[in-house]
Amino acid sequence: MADLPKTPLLDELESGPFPSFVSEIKRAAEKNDMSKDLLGQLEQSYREKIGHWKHGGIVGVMGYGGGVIGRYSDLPEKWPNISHFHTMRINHPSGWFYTSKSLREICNIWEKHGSGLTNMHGSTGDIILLGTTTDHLEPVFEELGKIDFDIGGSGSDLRTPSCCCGQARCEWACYDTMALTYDLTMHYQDELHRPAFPYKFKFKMSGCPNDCVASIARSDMSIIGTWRDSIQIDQDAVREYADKGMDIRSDVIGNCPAKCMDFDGKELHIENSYCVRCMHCINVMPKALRPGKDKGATVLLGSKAPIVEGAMLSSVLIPFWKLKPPYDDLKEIVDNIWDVWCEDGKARERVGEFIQRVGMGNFLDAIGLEPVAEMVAHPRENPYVFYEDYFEEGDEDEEEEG
Amino acid sequence: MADLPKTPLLDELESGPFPSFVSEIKRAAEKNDMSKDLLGQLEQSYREKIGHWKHGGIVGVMGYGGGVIGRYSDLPEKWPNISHFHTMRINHPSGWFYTSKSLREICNIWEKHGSGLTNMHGSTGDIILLGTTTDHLEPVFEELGKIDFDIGGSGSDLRTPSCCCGQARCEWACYDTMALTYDLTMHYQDELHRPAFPYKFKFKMSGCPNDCVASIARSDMSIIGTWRDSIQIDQDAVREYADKGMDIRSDVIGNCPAKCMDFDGKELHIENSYCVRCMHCINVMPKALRPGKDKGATVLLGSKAPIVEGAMLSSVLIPFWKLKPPYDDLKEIVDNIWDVWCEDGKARERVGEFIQRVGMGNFLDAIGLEPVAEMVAHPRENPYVFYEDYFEEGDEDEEEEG
Amino acid sequence: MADVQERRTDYGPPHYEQFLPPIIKENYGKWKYHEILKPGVMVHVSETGDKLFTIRAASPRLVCIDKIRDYCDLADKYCDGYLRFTSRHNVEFLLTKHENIEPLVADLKKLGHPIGGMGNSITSIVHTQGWVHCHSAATDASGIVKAVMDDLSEYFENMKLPGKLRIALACCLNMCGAVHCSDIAILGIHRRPPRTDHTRVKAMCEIPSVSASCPTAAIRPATVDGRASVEVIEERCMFCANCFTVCPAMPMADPLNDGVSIWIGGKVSNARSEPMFSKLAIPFIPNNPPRWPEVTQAVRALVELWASNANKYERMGEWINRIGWPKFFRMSGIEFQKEHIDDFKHAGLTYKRSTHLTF
Amino acid sequence: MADVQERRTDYGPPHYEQFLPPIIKENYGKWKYHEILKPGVMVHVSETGDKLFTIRAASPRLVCIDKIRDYCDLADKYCDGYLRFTSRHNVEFLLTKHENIEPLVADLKKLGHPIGGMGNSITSIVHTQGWVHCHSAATDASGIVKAVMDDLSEYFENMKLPGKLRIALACCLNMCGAVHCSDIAILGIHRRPPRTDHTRVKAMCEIPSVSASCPTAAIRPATVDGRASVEVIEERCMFCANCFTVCPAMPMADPLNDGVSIWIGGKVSNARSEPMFSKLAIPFIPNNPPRWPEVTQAVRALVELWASNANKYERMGEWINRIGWPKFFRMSGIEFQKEHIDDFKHAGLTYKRSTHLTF
Ligand code: SRM
Ligand code: SRM
Ligand code: SRM
Ligand code: SRM
Ligand code: SF4
Ligand code: SF4
Ligand code: SF4
Ligand code: SF4
Ligand code: SF4
Ligand code: SF4
Ligand code: SF4
Ligand code: SF4
Repeated sequence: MADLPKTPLLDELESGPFPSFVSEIKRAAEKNDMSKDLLGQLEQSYREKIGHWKHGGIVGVMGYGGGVIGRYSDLPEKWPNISHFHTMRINHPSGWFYTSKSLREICNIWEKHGSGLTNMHGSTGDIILLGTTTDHLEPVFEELGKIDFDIGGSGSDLRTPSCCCGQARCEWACYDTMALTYDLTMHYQDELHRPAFPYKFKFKMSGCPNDCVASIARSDMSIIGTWRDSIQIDQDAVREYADKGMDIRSDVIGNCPAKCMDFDGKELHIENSYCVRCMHCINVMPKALRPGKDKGATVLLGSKAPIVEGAMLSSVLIPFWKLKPPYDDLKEIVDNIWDVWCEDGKARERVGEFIQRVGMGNFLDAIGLEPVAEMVAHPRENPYVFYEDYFEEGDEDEEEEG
Repeated sequence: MADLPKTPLLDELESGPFPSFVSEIKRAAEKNDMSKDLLGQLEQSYREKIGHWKHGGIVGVMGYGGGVIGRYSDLPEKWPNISHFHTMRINHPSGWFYTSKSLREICNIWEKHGSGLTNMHGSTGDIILLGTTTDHLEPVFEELGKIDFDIGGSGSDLRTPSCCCGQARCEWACYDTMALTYDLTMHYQDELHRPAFPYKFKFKMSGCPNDCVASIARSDMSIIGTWRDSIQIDQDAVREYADKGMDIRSDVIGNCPAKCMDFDGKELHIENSYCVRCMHCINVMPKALRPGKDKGATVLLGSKAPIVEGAMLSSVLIPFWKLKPPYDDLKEIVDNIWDVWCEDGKARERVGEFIQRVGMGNFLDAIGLEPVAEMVAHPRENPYVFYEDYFEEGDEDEEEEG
Repeated sequence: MADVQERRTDYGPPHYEQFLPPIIKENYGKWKYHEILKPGVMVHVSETGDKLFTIRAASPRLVCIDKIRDYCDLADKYCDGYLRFTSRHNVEFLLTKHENIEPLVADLKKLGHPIGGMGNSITSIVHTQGWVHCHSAATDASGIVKAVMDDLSEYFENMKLPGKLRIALACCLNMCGAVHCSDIAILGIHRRPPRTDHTRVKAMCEIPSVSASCPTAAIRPATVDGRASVEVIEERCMFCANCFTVCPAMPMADPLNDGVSIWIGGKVSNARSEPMFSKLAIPFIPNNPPRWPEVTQAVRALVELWASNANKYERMGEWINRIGWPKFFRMSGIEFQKEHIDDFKHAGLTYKRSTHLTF
Repeated sequence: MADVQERRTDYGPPHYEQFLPPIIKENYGKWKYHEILKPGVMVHVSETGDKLFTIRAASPRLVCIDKIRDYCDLADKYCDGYLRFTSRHNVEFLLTKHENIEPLVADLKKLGHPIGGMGNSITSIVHTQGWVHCHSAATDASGIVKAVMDDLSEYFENMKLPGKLRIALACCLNMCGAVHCSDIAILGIHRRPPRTDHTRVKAMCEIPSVSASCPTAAIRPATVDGRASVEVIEERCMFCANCFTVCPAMPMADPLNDGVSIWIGGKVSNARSEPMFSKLAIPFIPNNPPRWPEVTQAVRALVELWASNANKYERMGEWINRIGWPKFFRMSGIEFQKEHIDDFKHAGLTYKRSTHLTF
């Protein structure tokens, strides 16, 4: 292999305490020409302050409609080894747990067929295999199949669902995020692999309101654990925190958004019917407080990045469900939502935008769900109500019509 | 005069502890046929559950374009004395202060020329003389002129400005609301009497953030007193409140939205640079706390009822002005606003709707005011910024263009 | 034209100074503090030591001239002829002599005017014209106001509530008054689309402006029975009456379908929390004159619920913000319905975009 | 077709269970509490008494396969081969033996991977592709991230901050990641309207969809030099690049005008306050590779300002909400400009509609 290109600008990013992506690319470039040209083109981008990638074309794996992002250099003569430089999105295992064995197998495949560069992981959650050519796509897929790794989503399909580590490594998980993630992923394989929606759709599961996968901000359906009964209190442990110098009044109670706590120096009292399950008190006293025992999840809908109607956070659809396998209640509602959205959604309209356009009330009618007060931050402020029925003269029995 | 009509339904509204408008109408009806027919028609409305007024025509006083609301019964044969039943809006004196002498003079005029019924006052603030016929409008105006009362607004003009009693009877007034109200009313007589705006425009002045004329909710320009320096504290009086049983921590400090107060049992401390001038602490300890000494007002723009774009509260335009006579700074900005709004506002577009349509930034450019952070609750959340300038290639000196 | 020029116009209202009692002129801007001595009676104390007593009496607002003359008589008797009205249409008597307070209170009670509305009380209802004078009304104003205040008069006359509670009423969506920012708002509403009088549209209205007036584009030009007129797509109507405002031939009022809705949790003052809009609590109560018992009941239930649950100083909306709307609906027993969910322009911003929920 | 049917597809990811270390399988759902032992090292204690130690190491996310193999070696050496990645792309080693902690920490440091990102710290920056792989990028991702984290690494390695601080970066308005809800967000932006390549529009793009793609209606069909193409009304462009997404012949990238903007005060968790969007702090900083010194400086200044003024547990946005944005602008010295004022769809709701102001 030829020498690495000169990269005076990128080299400056090899110093400093944080691990350097430049060092990673160089290390790959030592044995891979794609990575070497990537290094060269990137240096050029740094010099010119502009990217050098062309708009992607559609490439993929047979039988799949997504999961590969086609990418082409706009300087193919100069950097021939990255004239094609496609990304493969590989569906990660729930919770991003691995064995060294499985990771090594992936590495071996990518050593053979790709640039040797990856993202561990993409921000949707996939294993990102960065940079290969069209002719390698099928072989990679074939070899991945042998170690049971399948392709993730792209385009207007379901994207790889992801979740926090949940009950595997967290005491606060109010439902089994990993099991649900795996179950939904398996159940919706077709939707994941064959784009048939108006636009992308993402699931993210967090075990509690701390929301460690940012599901409320970046998934069309956000499933966030919570509880219905009372926070479990170990009063001895509370006193221990106090004894060790925690200012329970100001640090704990003073930050309770529901203002529903009290501490008399001995006992911590929580008026649970006012508690909004924010997690703060539990977060700061993990040895003393725990979520209740009647656990489940809140299902929310609609978050997304700003393009084009403005960013959205997900909003409450189901205030509380127990969420037990086989999750039929959840799947039924998901199917209903997809049916309605596929029927009436516009192209490139995310489900959150769709709901805003048709109105939450109408959307609920369409998916067959009753409105509940938990769905809104507050009732309407404007008087423009579409009352649906009115009386006609002659309705002597005062039956409603419309 | 004939007997009063039978009003079994309305009669039920004469019992009970609160003063009865029915008794008022009856008392007027004893000597006035208009009021008698009004009583009859109103009873009919109560029976039929529907009003009996027609859409108003344009009637008025010579040389004035507003101030009279034309009103006609839709049952003129049945209630001939209210076939015409127009309302005259009379501009009240600032702060609604009167002498018995002046009120009696008004009553005498209305006894001669109208129904004998009034609203003291209308919700914009006018003296409402309820019900007369077209031929009486001029005589009323002539007689009112003799006692120096002039007509208020209606239609697309300036409406009668109104204010809280301010420095006349309130210790918290941070500027002279009554003087400003009078001054603006006199200065803008033409705008008040001759509709030339895209829609109505209202001024309301409150002496402090308690906003006792609801100006932030119902005036196109809301002028609300405030102060810039520190709240004046009388620590002895604070202790007196505490001694008398006030729980200063929970009642005062616990309700401070800025969380900027502290009480060690002896001294009350306020971190004034965080205080948002909400008035709460002053409201509950009027003997101990007072607004600061560097007083003035915040000027806000744009509140209105919901028709058609949804209700609005006024928003900050000038965070703080001293507001001293002759108020030239204020008048200059008012003139600029009206110029821009009259030029580019649509018909029936209130100034608040206009600002939202053209954008606050552009509006500020047009009226020649610099943007300041106090104008917004928070900066934008979406990335859709209209950056105005960009560099062109060849701008070797990197001058901005656009 | 000569006439017009000679005519005296634009002289404005009389200067307020001539209506101020001497004690106010002397202490203008010098007031130091005030104290509510008892319901409806307060004293303002000046830096000079002067004291001004104010007595506030309820007024029906719709008053006949003889009632105004009664007020004048009392003002003459006790206040050197000085009196004022408040921004909520109560009448206030301004006294300098402490010993005049009780006799004046007694005389006012004799006249049938309760004393109160100060401090943590319910003061008079800001309201509008209704069937007494407005062509737009979906309900009466004065009648409901009288019925509700009769029912709540104890709260006018005492100061036992957690904070101030402001009620307002408007007889149609134009919302004359501050209905949109009241602790409790009673709002007249239509629920039937306009019934077009096709024989009159052409003559009375400009068809293009009528179509343009409809915010939901429910109205389009149409020929009906050979006449140029408009047609209304009824499912699109949200009863704003904007069409009626520009076209009298499209009346909205309808005895079978008009009524009131109830809105809560608004406020105007900046005290503690920022001003807030009122939100829909009860979508519809039919008109039931003369005393609208369902309305008075609903209002009382809301007042009692708030009064017995709110913290000290907590206005209705502040209380609900603390406990959350779902809990409010559970506590009040009001059924949450589709109508409560906003579907206007900024609707998406009212959806619950967090997991802060109570159970 | 026969081929396709036989082909194995849609088998999904491997089941997670096979990747869970035995201690997790045994204590799944039984964890009782956790404790952060020191920066980057925590223990989870089970109801059974079992203890699981986690060591979190920084990762550049863009890693080559040999680096992954290094991780595997360490996992084999200390963790029976078990490891995981976090939702913010750090790598976590799962240990059962307390005595393995220090050697593993030492090995990781040797490898150049700082330990930390737990508790009240700054963890790794969620970021995107940038010039490394995306055609849309207005800036690079990995380069700024490296420069900023180099500068802030002390905060990764200790826990001295008032609360967690989450930084995210996206290289264009598509905002892959959670830039819109971060304490500090670095967002690549274009500031020059698309420059249409009229020779290619017709061939590469559907002209009607291009016009329709523009949210501000800045694009209309036009014939340019005899070719069917589109024209852009530049004053109407707000640089969303939606046109470029549907039409490659309308590139937005421009070395002279691309750069980053900085947004602050967002959060995702429901802890204490509800989730919030990030808001614009600094409208524009030009691209200055390789180390974007103006950006690292600006970010550090924001971190320090927050760290030295916020209350305990107060996230960036919570702190600013308490003190108010005007005070934040005064304290930070950032100049408030027209760009800060929202002018998109719900702009009116961001105006300050109260008198709650500081001076
Ligand atoms: C690879 C990845 C960024 C990364 O470096 O991690 C990515 C990369 C791209 N995203 Fe993304 N998005 C990625 C996660 C996200 C996320 C975060 C998430 O999923 O949690 C978001 C915000 C959440 C959301 O879905 O709204 C996101 C919002 C977008 C959008 C805006 C969508 C919207 O409705 O607002 C676009 C634009 C589009 O779809 O046309 C977009 C488009 C793109 C495209 C396909 C560019 C394009 O217009 O064709 C990028 C391909 C880059 C490349 O060359 O590989 N990407 N994108 C992430 C996917 C990796 C993975 O599969 O794990
Ligand atoms: C007389 C009047 C002003 C006028 O020029 O007419 C007035 C006078 C006073 N107001 Fe007011 N307010 C008056 C209407 C208002 C309004 C407007 C309205 O209701 O439409 C408001 C805003 C209401 C709202 O937020 O919806 C108002 C919000 C306040 C507040 C803030 C209360 C709160 O906690 O939100 C105070 C402070 C207090 O009472 O502690 C206040 C305090 C006061 C004080 C104590 C001021 C003073 O030192 O003199 C006066 C007597 C208080 C009382 O009645 O309890 N005044 N006050 C108005 C009497 C109306 C009536 O007849 O009942
Ligand atoms: C008389 C009065 C109600 C009352 O009983 O006190 C009133 C009565 C009418 N208002 Fe009003 N408004 C009255 C104060 C208000 C207020 C309150 C205020 O000024 O503080 C508002 C809300 C604040 C605002 O300006 O937005 C108000 C918002 C409206 C609107 C909605 C305007 C909007 O932009 O949303 C209309 C509809 C219109 O202008 O076409 C309206 C229209 C009307 C009309 C002229 C009906 C019409 O469509 O022609 C009413 C005539 C009734 C009649 O028969 O006399 N009235 N109107 C008030 C004026 C008395 C006075 O001069 O003192
Ligand atoms: C490992 C990880 C989940 C995963 O499955 O990958 C995780 C793990 C834990 N989180 Fe988290 N959080 C993780 C991402 C998040 C995210 C998502 C994000 O940043 O994109 C959030 C939302 C951030 C936001 O609001 O913007 C998040 C908000 C929290 C919070 C709430 C903090 C707050 O005050 O707002 C807690 C509670 C706490 O730390 O007191 C928490 C607490 C925890 C605990 C203590 C839970 C437990 O008992 O095990 C874990 C270790 C805490 C720590 O790192 O300080 N975790 N946590 C993620 C580690 C990311 C990393 O490498 O740094
Ligand atoms: S979201 Fe909750 S359950 Fe999941 S890892 Fe975070 S703190 Fe634990
Ligand atoms: S979880 Fe949050 S709302 Fe509930 S008691 Fe704890 S701090 Fe308060
Ligand atoms: S607004 Fe302020 S100054 Fe005016 S009367 Fe009310 S409390 Fe007094
Ligand atoms: S005026 Fe309001 S914000 Fe200021 S110190 Fe008093 S209670 Fe706090
Ligand atoms: S609220 Fe409506 S009906 Fe009532 S007075 Fe105003 S415009 Fe007329
Ligand atoms: S009432 Fe309003 S929504 Fe209904 S038709 Fe008329 S203008 Fe349109
Ligand atoms: S943020 Fe924009 S430029 Fe960066 S990866 Fe996503 S789509 Fe590409
Ligand atoms: S960048 Fe956005 S606003 Fe500008 S022309 Fe393209 S689509 Fe329109």
